[in-house]
Amino acid sequence: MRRIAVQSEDFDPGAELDLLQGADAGAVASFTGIVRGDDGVEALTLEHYPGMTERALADLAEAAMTRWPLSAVTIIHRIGTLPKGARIVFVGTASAHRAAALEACAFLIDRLKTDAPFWKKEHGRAGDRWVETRATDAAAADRWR
Amino acid sequence: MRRIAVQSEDFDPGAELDLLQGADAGAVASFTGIVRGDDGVEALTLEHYPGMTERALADLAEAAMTRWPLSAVTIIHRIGTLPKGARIVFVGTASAHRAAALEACAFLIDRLKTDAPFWKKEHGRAGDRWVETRATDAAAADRWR
Amino acid sequence: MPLDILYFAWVREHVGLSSERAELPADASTPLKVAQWLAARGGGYATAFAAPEKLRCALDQQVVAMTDPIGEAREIAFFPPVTGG
Amino acid sequence: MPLDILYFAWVREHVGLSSERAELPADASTPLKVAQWLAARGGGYATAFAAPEKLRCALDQQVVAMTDPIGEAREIAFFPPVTGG
Repeated sequence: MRRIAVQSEDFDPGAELDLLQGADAGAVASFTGIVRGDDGVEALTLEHYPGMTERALADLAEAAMTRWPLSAVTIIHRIGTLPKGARIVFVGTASAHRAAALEACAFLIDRLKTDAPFWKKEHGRAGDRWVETRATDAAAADRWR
Repeated sequence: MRRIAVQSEDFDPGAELDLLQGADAGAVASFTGIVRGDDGVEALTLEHYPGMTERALADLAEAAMTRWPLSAVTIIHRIGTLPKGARIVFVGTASAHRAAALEACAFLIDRLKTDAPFWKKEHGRAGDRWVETRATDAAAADRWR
Repeated sequence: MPLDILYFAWVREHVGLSSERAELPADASTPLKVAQWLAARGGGYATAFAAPEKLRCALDQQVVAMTDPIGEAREIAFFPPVTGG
Repeated sequence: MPLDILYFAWVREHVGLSSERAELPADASTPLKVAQWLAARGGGYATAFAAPEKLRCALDQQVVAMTDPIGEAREIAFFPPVTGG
Protein backbone atom coordinates (compact mmCIF):
# COMPACT_ATOMS: atom_id res chain seq x y z
CA MET A 1 0.00 0.00 0.00
CA ARG A 2 1.18 3.47 -0.90
CA ARG A 3 -1.10 6.18 0.47
CA ILE A 4 -0.18 9.78 -0.40
CA ALA A 5 -2.45 12.72 0.43
CA VAL A 6 -2.07 16.50 0.32
CA GLN A 7 -5.17 18.00 1.86
CA SER A 8 -6.50 20.92 3.87
CA GLU A 9 -8.70 18.70 6.10
CA ASP A 10 -7.41 17.09 9.25
CA PHE A 11 -6.59 13.39 9.27
CA ASP A 12 -7.20 10.66 11.86
CA PRO A 13 -3.89 9.15 13.04
CA GLY A 14 -5.65 6.15 14.61
CA ALA A 15 -7.42 5.32 11.34
CA GLU A 16 -4.10 5.65 9.51
CA LEU A 17 -2.40 3.25 11.94
CA ASP A 18 -5.27 0.78 11.40
CA LEU A 19 -4.76 0.91 7.63
CA LEU A 20 -1.02 0.32 8.05
CA GLN A 21 -1.57 -2.54 10.48
CA GLY A 22 -3.96 -4.15 8.01
CA ALA A 23 -1.13 -4.50 5.51
CA ASP A 24 0.00 -7.83 7.06
CA ALA A 25 2.64 -6.10 9.15
CA GLY A 26 4.49 -7.13 12.27
CA ALA A 27 5.66 -3.58 12.92
CA VAL A 28 4.04 -0.20 12.34
CA ALA A 29 5.92 3.06 12.96
CA SER A 30 4.51 6.56 12.71
CA PHE A 31 5.47 10.19 13.01
CA THR A 32 3.00 13.03 13.48
CA GLY A 33 4.05 16.68 13.24
CA ILE A 34 2.05 19.32 15.11
CA VAL A 35 1.99 23.15 14.98
CA ARG A 36 4.02 24.38 17.93
CA GLY A 37 3.27 27.64 19.73
CA ASP A 38 6.92 28.65 20.19
CA ASP A 39 7.81 32.37 20.20
CA GLY A 40 4.16 33.38 20.21
CA VAL A 41 3.24 31.56 17.00
CA GLU A 42 -0.55 31.28 16.78
CA ALA A 43 -0.87 29.59 13.38
CA LEU A 44 1.00 28.50 10.26
CA THR A 45 0.04 28.72 6.62
CA LEU A 46 1.32 25.88 4.46
CA GLU A 47 1.76 26.63 0.77
CA HIS A 48 2.74 23.97 -1.76
CA TYR A 49 3.39 23.36 -5.44
CA PRO A 50 0.38 21.36 -6.70
CA GLY A 51 1.41 18.47 -8.89
CA MET A 52 5.06 18.57 -7.95
CA THR A 53 4.21 17.93 -4.29
CA GLU A 54 2.34 14.71 -5.00
CA ARG A 55 5.15 13.58 -7.29
CA ALA A 56 7.85 14.37 -4.72
CA LEU A 57 5.95 12.47 -2.00
CA ALA A 58 5.33 9.49 -4.30
CA ASP A 59 9.06 9.47 -5.15
CA LEU A 60 9.91 9.44 -1.42
CA ALA A 61 7.51 6.56 -0.76
CA GLU A 62 9.05 4.67 -3.68
CA ALA A 63 12.58 5.34 -2.41
CA ALA A 64 11.63 4.02 1.04
CA MET A 65 10.01 0.88 -0.40
CA THR A 66 13.10 0.22 -2.49
CA ARG A 67 15.44 0.65 0.45
CA TRP A 68 13.50 -1.24 3.14
CA PRO A 69 11.16 -4.27 3.02
CA LEU A 70 7.93 -2.35 3.66
CA SER A 71 4.39 -3.59 3.15
CA ALA A 72 2.88 -0.10 3.34
CA VAL A 73 3.80 3.59 3.40
CA THR A 74 1.48 6.49 4.22
CA ILE A 75 2.36 10.17 3.81
CA ILE A 76 -0.25 12.84 4.56
CA HIS A 77 0.56 16.54 4.53
CA ARG A 78 -1.91 19.31 5.25
CA ILE A 79 -1.98 22.68 3.49
CA GLY A 80 -3.65 25.99 4.27
CA THR A 81 -3.80 27.78 7.61
CA LEU A 82 -3.42 25.59 10.70
CA PRO A 83 -3.73 26.82 14.29
CA LYS A 84 -1.33 26.01 17.11
CA GLY A 85 -1.80 22.38 18.19
CA ALA A 86 -3.11 21.23 14.79
CA ARG A 87 -1.63 18.20 13.05
CA ILE A 88 0.46 19.11 9.97
CA VAL A 89 1.97 15.89 8.73
CA PHE A 90 1.71 12.13 9.21
CA VAL A 91 4.22 9.55 8.04
CA GLY A 92 3.59 5.86 8.66
CA THR A 93 5.34 2.65 7.67
CA ALA A 94 4.52 -1.04 8.00
CA SER A 95 6.97 -3.91 7.74
CA ALA A 96 7.60 -7.44 8.98
CA HIS A 97 10.69 -5.98 10.64
CA ARG A 98 10.84 -3.44 13.43
CA ALA A 99 14.08 -1.79 12.31
CA ALA A 100 12.81 -1.37 8.75
CA ALA A 101 9.59 0.31 9.90
CA LEU A 102 11.41 2.65 12.31
CA GLU A 103 14.23 3.62 9.96
CA ALA A 104 11.95 4.16 6.97
CA CYS A 105 9.69 6.36 9.08
CA ALA A 106 12.63 8.57 10.10
CA PHE A 107 13.91 8.60 6.50
CA LEU A 108 10.54 9.76 5.16
CA ILE A 109 10.06 12.67 7.53
CA ASP A 110 13.72 13.77 7.28
CA ARG A 111 13.67 13.74 3.48
CA LEU A 112 10.18 15.22 3.22
CA LYS A 113 11.53 18.29 5.01
CA THR A 114 14.15 18.92 2.34
CA ASP A 115 12.65 17.39 -0.81
CA ALA A 116 8.94 18.20 -0.88
CA PRO A 117 7.82 21.65 -2.09
CA PHE A 118 6.02 23.03 0.96
CA TRP A 119 6.59 26.45 2.50
CA LYS A 120 5.53 27.55 5.98
CA LYS A 121 4.54 31.05 7.02
CA GLU A 122 4.18 31.75 10.72
CA HIS A 123 1.49 34.06 12.09
CA GLY A 124 1.90 35.37 15.60
CA ARG A 125 2.88 38.03 18.04
CA ALA A 126 5.78 39.10 15.80
CA GLY A 127 3.59 39.40 12.71
CA ASP A 128 3.89 37.15 9.67
CA ARG A 129 7.17 35.51 8.76
CA TRP A 130 8.26 32.90 6.22
CA VAL A 131 10.06 30.09 8.03
CA GLU A 132 13.66 29.63 6.94
CA THR A 133 15.35 26.30 6.47
CA ARG A 134 17.57 25.01 9.23
CA ALA A 135 20.99 23.48 8.75
CA THR A 136 19.94 20.63 11.07
CA ASP A 137 17.21 19.65 8.61
CA ALA A 138 19.69 19.41 5.75
CA ALA A 139 22.01 17.35 7.95
CA ALA A 140 19.17 15.01 8.97
CA ALA A 141 18.23 14.43 5.33
CA ASP A 142 21.87 13.97 4.29
CA ARG A 143 22.45 11.05 6.62
CA TRP A 144 20.18 8.97 4.34
CA ARG A 145 22.16 9.70 1.17
CA MET B 1 3.42 12.30 31.09
CA ARG B 2 4.64 8.76 31.74
CA ARG B 3 2.04 6.17 30.87
CA ILE B 4 2.98 2.51 31.54
CA ALA B 5 0.50 -0.34 31.20
CA VAL B 6 0.76 -4.14 31.23
CA GLN B 7 -2.64 -5.54 30.38
CA SER B 8 -4.47 -8.40 28.68
CA GLU B 9 -6.98 -6.09 26.97
CA ASP B 10 -6.31 -4.51 23.60
CA PHE B 11 -5.39 -0.82 23.40
CA ASP B 12 -6.42 1.94 20.99
CA PRO B 13 -3.36 3.33 19.16
CA GLY B 14 -5.31 6.40 17.98
CA ALA B 15 -6.35 7.28 21.53
CA GLU B 16 -2.73 6.81 22.64
CA LEU B 17 -1.47 9.17 19.90
CA ASP B 18 -4.08 11.73 21.00
CA LEU B 19 -2.82 11.58 24.60
CA LEU B 20 0.78 12.04 23.43
CA GLN B 21 -0.16 14.92 21.14
CA GLY B 22 -1.95 16.60 24.04
CA ALA B 23 1.36 16.85 25.90
CA ASP B 24 2.25 20.14 24.16
CA ALA B 25 4.35 18.35 21.56
CA GLY B 26 5.56 19.31 18.11
CA ALA B 27 6.44 15.74 17.26
CA VAL B 28 4.87 12.41 18.17
CA ALA B 29 6.46 9.10 17.20
CA SER B 30 5.01 5.65 17.74
CA PHE B 31 5.76 1.99 17.26
CA THR B 32 3.15 -0.78 17.31
CA GLY B 33 4.10 -4.46 17.32
CA ILE B 34 1.66 -7.01 15.92
CA VAL B 35 1.50 -10.85 16.07
CA ARG B 36 2.82 -12.14 12.74
CA GLY B 37 1.63 -15.36 11.16
CA ASP B 38 5.06 -16.47 9.93
CA ASP B 39 5.76 -20.22 9.74
CA GLY B 40 2.18 -21.13 10.51
CA VAL B 41 2.00 -19.27 13.82
CA GLU B 42 -1.65 -18.86 14.82
CA ALA B 43 -1.20 -17.19 18.22
CA LEU B 44 1.30 -16.17 20.88
CA THR B 45 1.11 -16.39 24.64
CA LEU B 46 2.90 -13.61 26.49
CA GLU B 47 4.07 -14.40 30.02
CA HIS B 48 5.63 -11.77 32.28
CA TYR B 49 7.04 -11.19 35.74
CA PRO B 50 4.42 -9.12 37.57
CA GLY B 51 5.96 -6.28 39.52
CA MET B 52 9.35 -6.49 37.85
CA THR B 53 7.79 -5.79 34.44
CA GLU B 54 6.22 -2.52 35.53
CA ARG B 55 9.46 -1.50 37.20
CA ALA B 56 11.55 -2.35 34.12
CA LEU B 57 9.21 -0.38 31.84
CA ALA B 58 9.18 2.60 34.21
CA ASP B 59 13.00 2.48 34.29
CA LEU B 60 13.08 2.51 30.48
CA ALA B 61 10.69 5.48 30.32
CA GLU B 62 12.86 7.30 32.85
CA ALA B 63 16.03 6.52 30.88
CA ALA B 64 14.44 7.89 27.69
CA MET B 65 13.26 11.07 29.43
CA THR B 66 16.74 11.62 30.85
CA ARG B 67 18.42 11.11 27.49
CA TRP B 68 16.04 13.10 25.25
CA PRO B 69 13.87 16.19 25.84
CA LEU B 70 10.51 14.40 25.88
CA SER B 71 7.19 15.75 27.10
CA ALA B 72 5.56 12.30 27.23
CA VAL B 73 6.31 8.59 26.99
CA THR B 74 3.78 5.78 26.67
CA ILE B 75 4.59 2.06 26.90
CA ILE B 76 1.80 -0.51 26.71
CA HIS B 77 2.46 -4.25 26.57
CA ARG B 78 -0.20 -6.92 26.38
CA ILE B 79 -0.02 -10.31 28.13
CA GLY B 80 -1.93 -13.55 27.70
CA THR B 81 -2.82 -15.32 24.47
CA LEU B 82 -3.00 -13.12 21.37
CA PRO B 83 -4.09 -14.32 17.92
CA LYS B 84 -2.28 -13.58 14.66
CA GLY B 85 -2.86 -9.94 13.71
CA ALA B 86 -3.39 -8.75 17.30
CA ARG B 87 -1.46 -5.80 18.70
CA ILE B 88 1.17 -6.78 21.29
CA VAL B 89 3.02 -3.61 22.18
CA PHE B 90 2.80 0.16 21.75
CA VAL B 91 5.58 2.65 22.37
CA GLY B 92 4.96 6.36 21.88
CA THR B 93 6.99 9.50 22.49
CA ALA B 94 6.24 13.22 22.33
CA SER B 95 8.79 16.01 22.06
CA ALA B 96 9.26 19.51 20.72
CA HIS B 97 11.90 17.96 18.45
CA ARG B 98 11.39 15.42 15.69
CA ALA B 99 14.74 13.66 16.14
CA ALA B 100 14.21 13.27 19.89
CA ALA B 101 10.77 11.70 19.43
CA LEU B 102 11.97 9.30 16.71
CA GLU B 103 15.18 8.24 18.44
CA ALA B 104 13.55 7.77 21.82
CA CYS B 105 10.81 5.64 20.23
CA ALA B 106 13.41 3.35 18.62
CA PHE B 107 15.40 3.26 21.89
CA LEU B 108 12.35 2.22 23.91
CA ILE B 109 11.28 -0.67 21.69
CA ASP B 110 14.86 -1.88 21.19
CA ARG B 111 15.60 -1.88 24.90
CA LEU B 112 12.19 -3.24 25.88
CA LYS B 113 13.03 -6.35 23.85
CA THR B 114 16.14 -7.08 25.92
CA ASP B 115 15.36 -5.51 29.31
CA ALA B 116 11.71 -6.20 30.14
CA PRO B 117 10.74 -9.62 31.56
CA PHE B 118 8.32 -10.92 28.94
CA TRP B 119 8.44 -14.34 27.29
CA LYS B 120 6.64 -15.41 24.13
CA LYS B 121 5.36 -18.85 23.31
CA GLU B 122 4.22 -19.52 19.76
CA HIS B 123 1.22 -21.73 18.99
CA GLY B 124 0.86 -23.04 15.46
CA ARG B 125 1.24 -25.72 12.88
CA ALA B 126 4.49 -26.88 14.45
CA GLY B 127 2.97 -27.16 17.94
CA ASP B 128 3.97 -24.91 20.86
CA ARG B 129 7.41 -23.39 21.06
CA TRP B 130 9.10 -20.83 23.33
CA VAL B 131 10.56 -18.06 21.19
CA GLU B 132 14.34 -17.72 21.48
CA THR B 133 16.21 -14.45 21.60
CA ARG B 134 17.84 -13.23 18.44
CA ALA B 135 21.34 -11.81 18.22
CA THR B 136 19.93 -8.90 16.18
CA ASP B 137 17.80 -7.86 19.16
CA ALA B 138 20.84 -7.73 21.44
CA ALA B 139 22.72 -5.72 18.82
CA ALA B 140 19.82 -3.29 18.40
CA ALA B 141 19.66 -2.70 22.15
CA ASP B 142 23.45 -2.37 22.42
CA ARG B 143 23.63 0.55 20.02
CA TRP B 144 21.95 2.70 22.71
CA ARG B 145 24.51 1.89 25.40
CA MET C 1 7.79 28.68 -27.32
CA PRO C 2 6.01 30.23 -24.31
CA LEU C 3 6.90 28.94 -20.87
CA ASP C 4 4.84 28.94 -17.66
CA ILE C 5 6.73 30.68 -14.87
CA LEU C 6 5.56 29.82 -11.34
CA TYR C 7 6.38 31.65 -8.09
CA PHE C 8 5.99 30.34 -4.54
CA ALA C 9 6.19 31.68 -0.98
CA TRP C 10 7.96 35.05 -0.67
CA VAL C 11 8.96 34.99 -4.34
CA ARG C 12 5.23 34.93 -5.19
CA GLU C 13 4.53 37.71 -2.68
CA HIS C 14 7.24 40.01 -4.10
CA VAL C 15 6.30 39.33 -7.72
CA GLY C 16 2.59 39.68 -6.94
CA LEU C 17 1.66 36.72 -9.16
CA SER C 18 1.38 32.96 -8.72
CA SER C 19 2.23 32.34 -12.35
CA GLU C 20 2.51 33.90 -15.75
CA ARG C 21 3.17 32.76 -19.30
CA ALA C 22 6.11 34.36 -21.08
CA GLU C 23 8.37 34.08 -24.10
CA LEU C 24 11.94 33.93 -22.88
CA PRO C 25 14.64 35.91 -24.64
CA ALA C 26 16.88 33.69 -26.76
CA ASP C 27 19.82 33.93 -24.35
CA ALA C 28 17.81 32.89 -21.26
CA SER C 29 19.14 29.34 -21.40
CA THR C 30 19.40 28.58 -17.65
CA PRO C 31 17.23 29.29 -14.59
CA LEU C 32 19.90 31.77 -13.43
CA LYS C 33 19.64 33.73 -16.70
CA VAL C 34 15.83 33.72 -16.45
CA ALA C 35 16.13 35.02 -12.88
CA GLN C 36 18.42 37.83 -14.05
CA TRP C 37 16.05 38.67 -16.91
CA LEU C 38 13.11 38.79 -14.47
CA ALA C 39 15.09 40.92 -11.98
CA ALA C 40 15.73 43.45 -14.74
CA ARG C 41 11.97 44.14 -14.89
CA GLY C 42 12.45 46.09 -11.64
CA GLY C 43 9.86 46.59 -8.87
CA GLY C 44 8.77 43.43 -7.06
CA TYR C 45 10.70 41.32 -9.58
CA ALA C 46 13.93 43.07 -8.68
CA THR C 47 13.26 42.35 -4.98
CA ALA C 48 12.29 38.71 -5.54
CA PHE C 49 15.32 37.97 -7.73
CA ALA C 50 17.90 40.21 -6.04
CA ALA C 51 19.79 37.21 -4.61
CA PRO C 52 19.43 34.17 -6.90
CA GLU C 53 21.59 32.11 -4.54
CA LYS C 54 18.68 32.22 -2.08
CA LEU C 55 16.35 30.68 -4.65
CA ARG C 56 15.64 27.16 -5.82
CA CYS C 57 14.27 26.20 -9.22
CA ALA C 58 12.26 23.34 -10.70
CA LEU C 59 11.90 22.56 -14.40
CA ASP C 60 8.76 20.60 -15.23
CA GLN C 61 8.41 19.88 -11.48
CA GLN C 62 11.90 18.45 -10.99
CA VAL C 63 14.40 20.39 -8.88
CA VAL C 64 17.43 21.51 -10.93
CA ALA C 65 20.53 23.61 -10.39
CA MET C 66 20.31 27.28 -11.34
CA THR C 67 22.90 26.69 -14.05
CA ASP C 68 21.26 23.65 -15.65
CA PRO C 69 19.98 24.01 -19.23
CA ILE C 70 16.28 24.81 -19.60
CA GLY C 71 16.06 22.67 -22.72
CA GLU C 72 12.51 21.73 -23.71
CA ALA C 73 10.94 22.47 -20.31
CA ARG C 74 7.38 23.87 -20.43
CA GLU C 75 7.21 24.98 -16.79
CA ILE C 76 9.78 26.74 -14.61
CA ALA C 77 9.23 27.47 -10.92
CA PHE C 78 11.17 29.71 -8.54
CA PHE C 79 10.90 29.38 -4.77
CA PRO C 80 12.85 29.60 -1.52
CA PRO C 81 14.29 26.44 0.07
CA VAL C 82 11.39 24.27 1.19
CA THR C 83 10.17 24.21 4.80
CA GLY C 84 7.44 21.58 5.01
CA GLY C 85 6.92 18.73 7.44
CA MET D 1 15.67 -16.82 56.19
CA PRO D 2 13.28 -18.30 53.61
CA LEU D 3 13.48 -16.98 50.05
CA ASP D 4 10.81 -16.89 47.37
CA ILE D 5 12.04 -18.68 44.23
CA LEU D 6 10.18 -17.77 41.02
CA TYR D 7 10.26 -19.59 37.69
CA PHE D 8 9.18 -18.26 34.30
CA ALA D 9 8.60 -19.57 30.77
CA TRP D 10 10.16 -23.00 30.10
CA VAL D 11 11.89 -22.97 33.49
CA ARG D 12 8.42 -22.81 35.09
CA GLU D 13 7.14 -25.56 32.79
CA HIS D 14 9.99 -27.92 33.62
CA VAL D 15 9.84 -27.26 37.35
CA GLY D 16 6.05 -27.48 37.34
CA LEU D 17 5.70 -24.52 39.71
CA SER D 18 5.44 -20.75 39.35
CA SER D 19 7.06 -20.16 42.72
CA GLU D 20 7.97 -21.77 45.97
CA ARG D 21 9.40 -20.68 49.30
CA ALA D 22 12.58 -22.37 50.43
CA GLU D 23 15.42 -22.21 52.94
CA LEU D 24 18.66 -22.11 50.99
CA PRO D 25 21.61 -24.18 52.14
CA ALA D 26 24.30 -22.08 53.76
CA ASP D 27 26.69 -22.38 50.81
CA ALA D 28 24.10 -21.24 48.17
CA SER D 29 25.58 -17.76 48.07
CA THR D 30 25.06 -16.97 44.35
CA PRO D 31 22.28 -17.61 41.78
CA LEU D 32 24.58 -20.16 40.10
CA LYS D 33 24.94 -22.10 43.34
CA VAL D 34 21.17 -21.97 43.89
CA ALA D 35 20.68 -23.29 40.34
CA GLN D 36 23.06 -26.18 41.03
CA TRP D 37 21.30 -26.96 44.30
CA LEU D 38 17.92 -26.97 42.52
CA ALA D 39 19.28 -29.14 39.67
CA ALA D 40 20.41 -31.72 42.26
CA ARG D 41 16.74 -32.28 43.17
CA GLY D 42 16.47 -34.19 39.89
CA GLY D 43 13.34 -34.61 37.73
CA GLY D 44 12.02 -31.39 36.16
CA TYR D 45 14.46 -29.34 38.24
CA ALA D 46 17.39 -31.22 36.70
CA THR D 47 15.99 -30.46 33.22
CA ALA D 48 15.28 -26.80 33.96
CA PHE D 49 18.71 -26.16 35.50
CA ALA D 50 20.82 -28.46 33.31
CA ALA D 51 22.45 -25.52 31.51
CA PRO D 52 22.68 -22.50 33.85
CA GLU D 53 24.39 -20.50 31.07
CA LYS D 54 21.01 -20.49 29.26
CA LEU D 55 19.32 -18.88 32.26
CA ARG D 56 18.98 -15.37 33.53
CA CYS D 57 18.37 -14.37 37.14
CA ALA D 58 16.80 -11.46 39.01
CA LEU D 59 17.26 -10.70 42.70
CA ASP D 60 14.42 -8.66 44.17
CA GLN D 61 13.32 -7.89 40.60
CA GLN D 62 16.67 -6.58 39.39
CA VAL D 63 18.62 -8.58 36.79
CA VAL D 64 21.96 -9.79 38.17
CA ALA D 65 24.82 -11.98 36.99
CA MET D 66 24.68 -15.66 37.97
CA THR D 67 27.78 -15.16 40.08
CA ASP D 68 26.63 -12.07 41.98
CA PRO D 69 26.09 -12.44 45.74
CA ILE D 70 22.52 -13.11 46.88
CA GLY D 71 23.02 -11.00 49.99
CA GLU D 72 19.78 -9.96 51.69
CA ALA D 73 17.50 -10.63 48.69
CA ARG D 74 14.02 -11.92 49.54
CA GLU D 75 13.08 -13.00 46.03
CA ILE D 76 15.08 -14.82 43.37
CA ALA D 77 13.75 -15.51 39.87
CA PHE D 78 15.10 -17.80 37.15
CA PHE D 79 14.04 -17.44 33.51
CA PRO D 80 15.29 -17.72 29.92
CA PRO D 81 16.47 -14.60 28.07
CA VAL D 82 13.48 -12.30 27.59
CA THR D 83 11.55 -12.19 24.30
CA GLY D 84 8.91 -9.48 24.67
CA GLY D 85 8.03 -6.62 22.37
